[in-house]
Amino acid sequence: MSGFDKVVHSYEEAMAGLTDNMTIISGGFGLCGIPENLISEIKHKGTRGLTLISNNCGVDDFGLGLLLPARQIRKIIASYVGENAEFERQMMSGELSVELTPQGTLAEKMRAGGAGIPAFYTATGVGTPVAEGKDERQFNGRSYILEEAIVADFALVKAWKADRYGNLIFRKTARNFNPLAATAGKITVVEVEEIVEPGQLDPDEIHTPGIYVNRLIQSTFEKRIEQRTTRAAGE
Amino acid sequence: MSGFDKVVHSYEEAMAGLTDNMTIISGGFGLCGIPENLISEIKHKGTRGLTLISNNCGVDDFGLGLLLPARQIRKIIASYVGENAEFERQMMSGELSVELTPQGTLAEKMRAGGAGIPAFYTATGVGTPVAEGKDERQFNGRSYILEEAIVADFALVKAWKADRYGNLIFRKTARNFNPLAATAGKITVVEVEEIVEPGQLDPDEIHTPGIYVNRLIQSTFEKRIEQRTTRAAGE
Amino acid sequence: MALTRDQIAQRVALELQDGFYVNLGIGIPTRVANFIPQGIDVMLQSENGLLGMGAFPTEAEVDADLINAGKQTVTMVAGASIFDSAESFAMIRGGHVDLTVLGAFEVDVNGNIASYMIPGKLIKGMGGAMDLVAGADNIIVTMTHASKHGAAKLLSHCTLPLTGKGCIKKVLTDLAFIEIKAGKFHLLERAPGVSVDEIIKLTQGELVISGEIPEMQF
Amino acid sequence: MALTRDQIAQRVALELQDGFYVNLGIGIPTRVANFIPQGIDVMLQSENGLLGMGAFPTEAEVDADLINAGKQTVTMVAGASIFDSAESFAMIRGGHVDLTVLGAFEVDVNGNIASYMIPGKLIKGMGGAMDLVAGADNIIVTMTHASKHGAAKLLSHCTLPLTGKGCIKKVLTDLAFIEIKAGKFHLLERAPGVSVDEIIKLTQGELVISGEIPEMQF
Repeated sequence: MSGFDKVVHSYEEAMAGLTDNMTIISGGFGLCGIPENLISEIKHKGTRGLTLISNNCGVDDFGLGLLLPARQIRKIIASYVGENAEFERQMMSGELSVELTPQGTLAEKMRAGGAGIPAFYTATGVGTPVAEGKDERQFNGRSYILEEAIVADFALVKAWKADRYGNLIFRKTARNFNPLAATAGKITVVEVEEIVEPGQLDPDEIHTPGIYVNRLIQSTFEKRIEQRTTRAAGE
Repeated sequence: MSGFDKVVHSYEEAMAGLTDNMTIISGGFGLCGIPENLISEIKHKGTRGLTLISNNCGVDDFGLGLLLPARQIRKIIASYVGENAEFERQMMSGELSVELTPQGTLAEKMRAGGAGIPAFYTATGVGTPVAEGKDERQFNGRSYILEEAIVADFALVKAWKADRYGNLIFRKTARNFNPLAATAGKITVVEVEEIVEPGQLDPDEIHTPGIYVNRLIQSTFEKRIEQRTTRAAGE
Repeated sequence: MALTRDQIAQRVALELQDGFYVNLGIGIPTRVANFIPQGIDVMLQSENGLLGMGAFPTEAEVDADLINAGKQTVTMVAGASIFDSAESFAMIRGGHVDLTVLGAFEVDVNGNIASYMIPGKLIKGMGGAMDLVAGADNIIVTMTHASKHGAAKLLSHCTLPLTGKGCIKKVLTDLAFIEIKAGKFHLLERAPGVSVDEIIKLTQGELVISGEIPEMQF
Repeated sequence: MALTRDQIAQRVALELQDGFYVNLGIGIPTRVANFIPQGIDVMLQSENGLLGMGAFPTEAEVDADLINAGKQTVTMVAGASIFDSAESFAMIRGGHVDLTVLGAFEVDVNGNIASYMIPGKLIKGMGGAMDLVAGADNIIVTMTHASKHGAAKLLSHCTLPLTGKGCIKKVLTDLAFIEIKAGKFHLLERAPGVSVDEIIKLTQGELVISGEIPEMQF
């Protein structure tokens, strides 16, 4: 089944075709489950003018924050963008355009993009700055606003395990936005910790079917922790 | 965690509160993954005037078809209703009201109902009888129709395994509409083949989190096959 | 000679490409799986929630929990995945399936298709067909070119209630392989031994004949 | 005496019921988990995709792949489940979470809440707060009753950009437990040693005092 083998062997190959001014969706929540090596490859490539859709934008020296110093990002659509000094500087100076979107709406917009749903109604954001310029409509006596789907030229995904056909399994809360991102990219690139042969993953346990995946690369990950919070062993 | 123990010990208890003229969503595709014992309980109860939302309506002597002889169903919303003589008779005579809905739209309407999305746009059905009376709108130069969410008084679900808290795992294509049905019931009742203790299911492998489940019952299943199609062993 | 059902399936199979995710409807389309060319691998999507459908099971393999969209017992290939109906149609509606093959009663020059309902006759429902035709970019309709009584099914306007509007670009009948573009049928190939005149006679919508029309190769 | 942050959390915890699925925001709401009454079990939802959040991990248990919505390392209880962000907010938006506790800058008599943005100051974003306030039927807002400088936060009209409109029914401050209905604040309880007059003075929106107002019991 060579036509279904999604494995590539270099990050250059994984991100081939990415050019200036493209749109990228990235999985991850904070620094958890982020496609850290794919992001580094974009930094290395020096692609500029990017529109980025991601729940957060990393920290100064890790994750999507790495794309800030060389001003590779033109615009970001995110729900929460704290913890990043260079980000704040570029946002305040107007160098970086920021579109804040409620977290659940952002997730649903990605899902809708992948699922061929061009728009949906939600109560989230009614009566707030998020509703500005959007259609409002009542259903069963309650107000809802119309939110449109998001798709991107590239979707960057971090999974735990995959088979060669791109069937993916995520691990714990590193799942977050990743399965949604996977569905919404014209080209979906996935990096994983382990690649197995087709048939080795239980079909009932696959989170993302390989049909959504174009390229797959195996790597190692730093997995930096943003808020290491512990209790004493006896507690 | 007694407050989270969803297990009930009789079908009477499982379907308590179901009364005439209520709306029911049922999981299942054909006879695969149908909540067969919950359906039998409704037959036994004799509840009438029901509006049923299910992809199909069983066969004459199994599945939802069992509710036809005593005319317990007033209306059905389904995508495909063949293979059932009594169904055809009641439909042709006007005793049974049938609202045909495309399969993907039906699935999405259930998901939307559970997810607090009151309505969504889809290209499915544009220019067909399904579009009649529905809002039509263009996005990126293509026409879409507005479809509204579905919720029901009861959702009936068949899963494979569950823990006492109602976390569910489905098996193979018996999954189908079941996880969607589970989200869209005011009261969601699930029957399963095996109930285990909380902690025995891997949190990454749970298809339906227990938050959607109100009642859980363990039973045995006939699992009738509609089209038994085989090949010779050597082929 | 008009193509047999298997020959129609065989000709459709030549449109497959290595790595295609394919949804095959009930009837002739299902048979396409029997003619997948050497060196080409495809994965079959079954809209009830299975990607990577395999052969029918042996008696020993039969599993009531594993069926296809035609409700037949099936198996899974290595690398298959299972998902719920919303995910299955997200895949279809979102345009992730590379090729959809399905039957029809009528197709017209504007790419409209009627396939699920004959008024006055028993209505069984559209199942997943409306989602499939609305979701796929690449659809091949398989059908007989005309009815037993010679009534055309390739029309200027569909007469039956539509399954989808403006979504069909390719039709393979027992007589011809036809492309639909800019409001016209275009004859691409004819069945071996079938004349262009014969095809013209049995086609009601405008049919463009451009140059020599080759016979189908299998 | 005004309540401490822990006392606010402790009073909120008395609103929990056995079997509640609860989402606790960052700050004071997080502390509610430390005061769950005896005999009551709740399951904590973390909107980044976890139902059944447990205690912070020991050093040995720390797992970079297991965090809460505040990005802190956490553990899971037995019976926990993991899901993606769309499913997590389906749960929230669909009204399946029994109680949401979150902080705010301002609340008004119409149940409006402002909690994510102070114009001119740094804007970090609403995260999941807009979804949480729009999705839950049962929300408790926790905040200090007034600013350090005595400026009211319980207003006739919110002055800051809203997080949600008409969605707040209960507010627990360091001074009072207040219900919002029919366009008015209703004083339900006062902090031990805090007078009704003191609460009236620090409340700008219309406050209904009906009969004797009891002191909070812990």
